[in-house]
Amino acid sequence: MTFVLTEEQGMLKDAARDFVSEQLSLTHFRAQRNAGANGKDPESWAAMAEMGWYGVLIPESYGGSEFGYVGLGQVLEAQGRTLAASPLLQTALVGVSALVLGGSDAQKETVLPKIAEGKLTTALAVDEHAHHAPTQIAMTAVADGGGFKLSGKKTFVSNGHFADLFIVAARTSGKPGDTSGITLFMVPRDTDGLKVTELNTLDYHGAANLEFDGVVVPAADVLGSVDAGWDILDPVMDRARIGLAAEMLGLCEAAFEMTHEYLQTRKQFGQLIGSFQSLQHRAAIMFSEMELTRSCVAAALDALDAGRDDVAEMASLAKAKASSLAHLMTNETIQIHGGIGMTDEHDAGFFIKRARVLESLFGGEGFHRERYATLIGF
Amino acid sequence: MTFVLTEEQGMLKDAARDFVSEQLSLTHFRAQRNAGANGKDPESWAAMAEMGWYGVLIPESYGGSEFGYVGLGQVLEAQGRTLAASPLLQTALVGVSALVLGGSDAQKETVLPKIAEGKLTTALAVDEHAHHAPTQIAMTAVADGGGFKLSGKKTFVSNGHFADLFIVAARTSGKPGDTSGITLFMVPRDTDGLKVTELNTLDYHGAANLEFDGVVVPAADVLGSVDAGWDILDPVMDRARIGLAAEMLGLCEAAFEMTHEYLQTRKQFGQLIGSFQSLQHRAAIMFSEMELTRSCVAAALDALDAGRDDVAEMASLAKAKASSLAHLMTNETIQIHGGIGMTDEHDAGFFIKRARVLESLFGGEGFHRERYATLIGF
Amino acid sequence: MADGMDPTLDQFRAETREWLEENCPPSMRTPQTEDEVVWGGRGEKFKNPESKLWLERMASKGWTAPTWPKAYGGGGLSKEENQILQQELKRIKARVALNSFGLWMLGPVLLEYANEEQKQKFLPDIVQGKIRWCQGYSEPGAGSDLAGLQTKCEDKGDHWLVNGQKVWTSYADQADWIFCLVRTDTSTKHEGISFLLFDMQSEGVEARPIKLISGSSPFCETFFNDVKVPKDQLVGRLNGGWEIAKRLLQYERSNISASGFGGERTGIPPIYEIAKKYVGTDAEGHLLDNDLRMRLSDLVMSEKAFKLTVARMAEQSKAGEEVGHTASIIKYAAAKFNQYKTEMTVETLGYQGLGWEGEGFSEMELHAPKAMLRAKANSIEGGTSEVNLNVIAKRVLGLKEHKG
Amino acid sequence: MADGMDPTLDQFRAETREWLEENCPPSMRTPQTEDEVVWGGRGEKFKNPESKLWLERMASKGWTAPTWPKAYGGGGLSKEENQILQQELKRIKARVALNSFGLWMLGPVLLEYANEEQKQKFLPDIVQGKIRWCQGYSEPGAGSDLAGLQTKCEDKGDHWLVNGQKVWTSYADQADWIFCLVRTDTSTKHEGISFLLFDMQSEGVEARPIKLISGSSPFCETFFNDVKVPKDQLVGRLNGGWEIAKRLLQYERSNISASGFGGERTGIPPIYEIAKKYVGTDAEGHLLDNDLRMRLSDLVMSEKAFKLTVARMAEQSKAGEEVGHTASIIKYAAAKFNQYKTEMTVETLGYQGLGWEGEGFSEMELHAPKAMLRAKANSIEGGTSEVNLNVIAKRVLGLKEHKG
Repeated sequence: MTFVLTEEQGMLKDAARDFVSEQLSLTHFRAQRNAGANGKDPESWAAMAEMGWYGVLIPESYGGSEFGYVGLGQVLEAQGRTLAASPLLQTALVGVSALVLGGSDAQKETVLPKIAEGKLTTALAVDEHAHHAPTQIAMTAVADGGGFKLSGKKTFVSNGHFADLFIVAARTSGKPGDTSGITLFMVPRDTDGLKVTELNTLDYHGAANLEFDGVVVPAADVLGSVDAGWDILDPVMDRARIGLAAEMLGLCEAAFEMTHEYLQTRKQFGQLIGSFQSLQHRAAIMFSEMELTRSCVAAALDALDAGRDDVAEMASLAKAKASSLAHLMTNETIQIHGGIGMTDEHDAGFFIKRARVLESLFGGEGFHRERYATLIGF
Repeated sequence: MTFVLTEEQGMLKDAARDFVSEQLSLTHFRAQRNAGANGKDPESWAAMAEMGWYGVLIPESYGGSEFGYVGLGQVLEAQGRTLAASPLLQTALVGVSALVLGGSDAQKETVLPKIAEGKLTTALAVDEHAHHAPTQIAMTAVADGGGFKLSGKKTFVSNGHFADLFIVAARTSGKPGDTSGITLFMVPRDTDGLKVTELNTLDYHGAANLEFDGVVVPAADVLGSVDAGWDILDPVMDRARIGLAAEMLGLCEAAFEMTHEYLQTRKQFGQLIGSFQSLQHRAAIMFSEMELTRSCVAAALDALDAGRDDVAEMASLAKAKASSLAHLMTNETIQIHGGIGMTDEHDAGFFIKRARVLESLFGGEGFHRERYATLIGF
Repeated sequence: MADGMDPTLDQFRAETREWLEENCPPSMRTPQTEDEVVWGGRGEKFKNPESKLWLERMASKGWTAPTWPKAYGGGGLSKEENQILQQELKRIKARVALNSFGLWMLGPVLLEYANEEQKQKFLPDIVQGKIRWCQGYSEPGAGSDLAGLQTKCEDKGDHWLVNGQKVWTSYADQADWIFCLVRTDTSTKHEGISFLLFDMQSEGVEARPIKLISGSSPFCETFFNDVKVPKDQLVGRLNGGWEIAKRLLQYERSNISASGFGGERTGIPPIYEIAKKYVGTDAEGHLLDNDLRMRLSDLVMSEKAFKLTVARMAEQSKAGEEVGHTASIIKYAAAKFNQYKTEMTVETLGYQGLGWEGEGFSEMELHAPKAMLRAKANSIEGGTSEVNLNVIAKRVLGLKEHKG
Repeated sequence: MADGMDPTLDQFRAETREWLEENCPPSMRTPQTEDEVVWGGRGEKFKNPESKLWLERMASKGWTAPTWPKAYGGGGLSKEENQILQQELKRIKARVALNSFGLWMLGPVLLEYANEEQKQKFLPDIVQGKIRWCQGYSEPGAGSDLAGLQTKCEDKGDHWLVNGQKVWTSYADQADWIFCLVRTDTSTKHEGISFLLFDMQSEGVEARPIKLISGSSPFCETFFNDVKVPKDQLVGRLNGGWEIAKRLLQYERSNISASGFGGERTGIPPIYEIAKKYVGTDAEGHLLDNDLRMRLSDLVMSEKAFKLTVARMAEQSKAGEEVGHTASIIKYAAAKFNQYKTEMTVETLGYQGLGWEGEGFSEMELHAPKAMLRAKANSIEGGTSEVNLNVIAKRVLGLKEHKG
């Protein structure tokens, strides 16, 4: 296990934090929200491409820096600090992983360089109902001529309201609940028969519902093997979970710092509120919980880079702990701020709204408690 | 719903508290423990019989006062305050309820007057494994001549180490998991083929494991109908659960009072520890939780007297809430007392030991969460 | 006295039932919709004309304030009679004719502390819903520490001159008058506060709505810039306002938490029914998500425990038992429970509970996260949970402050 | 420096491995049983004779205190060499040769604060396990507020005279000597404390074991009645003991919580394996009790998070990163986790976890409730959780006290 960043990773972390605090500040986020951007911020994303962040996981041969998950985790953590909306997680982490793990050479060559340049965004479309339940895929993909015909719907697809390319999990055999029989397809946004409904979400990041009405996909756009999509989907979702945990850790850090600052400046009854013992103890507990979660996130990112065989357990651990921490931290942030934290003009509300969405994506604490027990074997 | 005691109930409550504090004090409990009594205290029990407590639920025609569950609840709550070991719950509540609900006139006439006089104690033998799971009964009762032959074992039977008469749930048909096919039998302690192993338990109250090796029971000692024992067993267990909740409420009150006293006398850093805000808040939370639990216990007892149809829900609610409260209260009692609370010479340890047993009997918080959801219908 | 034991009460019940049958309009017996709630006042628009009729008829009997003296427009009912009236209203599912801080908070303290002239002037208008009141308590620098308030009120001989700022003034932008805590003596803390009433249309008053994280704006920041107030609008003793303020807070706390923050919207099914729909069930009708099922069971149990406790305390209080400072316990528990419930509702709805507006979400789904966000204020408004725990520790449990 | 990069270290590893192969007796490579733990001292009985041999051999190399200077009997190893030694010991699963408060707590502060004569006198005996030490810190009136201690130490010219009482003195009834905080100035608090060493066989010393709720008696009440102590047994400056005390507490805290209170007994299966046995499983191998299953999953995750955090902080500290006052965080988390785990073990065992002694329960079953009870002290001993939270709030987070 390695918990200490290499010098290069440390530099990436510093650069990401600088960039985020300068160009993707909470002030920027608020302006975007007020303008009704719904999470679409192409100018900032172009600047991120300049920083090379889309290519952190992309092999050098396809235009990336192949810098690893720990590195990308630092960027996601930094981004979480200001709740910034970007395609990093769905594209640079999820999309790239899916292609690297399951893509043919031709697919990689077509897609990865464009991602590295910031010219193509992806979104993974898995869930079909209100709760994360990836084995429950019911959308059908029926062999049709040289390709497949997709019918069904996908719900609450992150980045789905702007992504250029969808990675869609559909069922070529079996029944909902089976892991076998799932196949992954790459479906461009403008494909006939695909209807995208943009959603205005609680966190102001947006999302989309997708409807597939006999969408035709050529066999060349199958990602990995037919019926064996789960072998790619499951590890890709674990990468998403670990990435989300890193992002939530950043969110929690920033919420804690904001609260910590308030404890040291706000007075009531002639005293700094941070001098009241019950608030001191709660702050100490929040901080301790954050330290515990930080270890899980760091270990999960390290497990990916090291190619360890406990990635699934670590992903569920990190996502569960980060979700639980984000829940606690955002609630305490509002409570400790009191009335001011309830107002839209204060940032506390942005944190709780974003946290509730991140907690839920790719499975909340409950989902991962269940999954962890199964993985451990009881 | 009635939450206010009648004058008579209030008098019974006062009498019970007086009796308990004088004759069944914690000092008495400690002396019994030191003497290795293992929960057997016949002298005190004779005095309880004098008070008429075994007959609180017994119809007047059988020598009781038919005073009702709210009344008996006051006595059990009082008893809980000093952790007193007595046959009240297993005999005056459980045994009497079983006979009143399921006994024939002849059975009632034989047993109830003896109970009222304090001359006969009973114990309900249900569970066969480490956890409360009443539908999982596997012990067999095979028709044999004019009666039945019982084979199998029962685990951790409260009062089983001294009870004169066991009420035993065995299976006359069906398989573990079925509620039908269970039959209740009255089996005297000295019956051939019944082996009683006395247990020394954490709470110093004792219990017993029972082994039945072809124990012959005449048909006249079947309680209720063959195969339909569940119709008596389930409501009887609910009465036990509500009684245990009342006892735990008393335990919590006393633990809280002891802690409250300590907060107001112990000094550290030149201050009463009860003046530290974090302990003040924790005490306030404990007290508030106790008020919530008190309402559940009172409503559950009232539901029994009123013959309401939500007794099962109220029993699970009261047992779950009281178990949760007892857990919190006994842990906080030790923590707030610090080192002295860890010593055997202090009473704090008695409370946590007794609480863990009461939490577990007839189902802990988890069992009743599950049961409540099922009862409510989800 | 039990019902049916007193012929006078039986007669009252019969007459009341008859009167309600005749006078409660049909639409006033249907579930209240949020946009038809009547708050009264100069600006009340009565979206449903029958709401106006219903208010007028109830006010004519004094039944918007059933137990207030008839001399001030109230119903003059005894406790027992009022109980019967409320039962009969509930029987026909009648809507509340008038929601009003005047009725719930100001009126009771005016009855206790105001002089005769003030009572005559203000109480009847409250009963009839003619004047809508708001509450000027919190200030930016004085939240939990209410007595730290700074809004200055100077004696200018023939009038008071008020300067300062209030915050969290509920519906100040829609209210006609304000009851306000002001500082009339800066040399002392609690003993320098007075209780003042004035018209929100007075020159120098400005109310700016505060947008909340839930998107609604039920509160304002309210600014007072050289506001002149007639001398006879100070209630009680000069510098005696803190006592009135505390009494009023008691009314507010019991009002806020009586029904667990009135979180019950009509027509919303129990959370486990929502869960069945959004999570699915197995052959036995159990939720497929067992983890969620257990947590919902805990929630439903907690709800039951909370409601039983409210009922128990009400009954014990009615029976004259000393129930101590139960308001703080109920308020603390109500906030905790309502936050628990609204969070669990969002979680139960899954992705459908994460919408903000627009397509893809039902009205109920969009309400859930806003209710969750709104509920965060339950442990802040009307005394924070921390203050309530302090109150329980000190007043109920008698724990002392640090010495010197 | 990474392993394998330095030929000297490679050689050290080879030699160490060889020495251990030759010198570590076979039974010392089997899991430690509780009754064979070696604490040393005059009364050590060495139930297993190979324990004695193993201690003597390790002590002869100074490897019971590997990094202490050779001049005081230590091993004189560098940090890197010690790391290799520990790895090699772990490789052959060697038992700890000597458990000792002298090694873990007293030795490090003697090295820092004692004079040359004291070092020569005490350190070699610690290394060789000849003298067993106990710690005289807490007093009945001074628990969390350690500096409130009252045990009086008067200067009688040619000796110190000690009167007072200590409590929670671990194994005082089995120890040979005590390191003790005493009050040498009553006119001030922290600046009136000194650090004194003396023989437990001195006249006037009495140690009475305290029976705990778990049934064991690892602690004593210790009484000092006119105990005469030679003048040269005061360590450091007169009235300078508080600084030494605090430093020693740091060693204690990291030692106590390093392995989550060393709660790992050998040969006990993971809790979920216990649960499978006591609760049963379905066809997929999942626990039949789904509620318990979810809570055990949370427990196992919490255990992993805790262990990862201990590892992370150790690694960051080794890498020279500033990790702040992590001891308090780890100590707080360790207590919470160990209490959580032992409670869940009792619950998992069901009725079989509720035995105290005698028939009907296995040894493992009887151990569980005692371990649960023992764990309650984890949040009290060596600094309560409340004190740890105060420390985190004040020293790590920089939150201030109330002002005057």
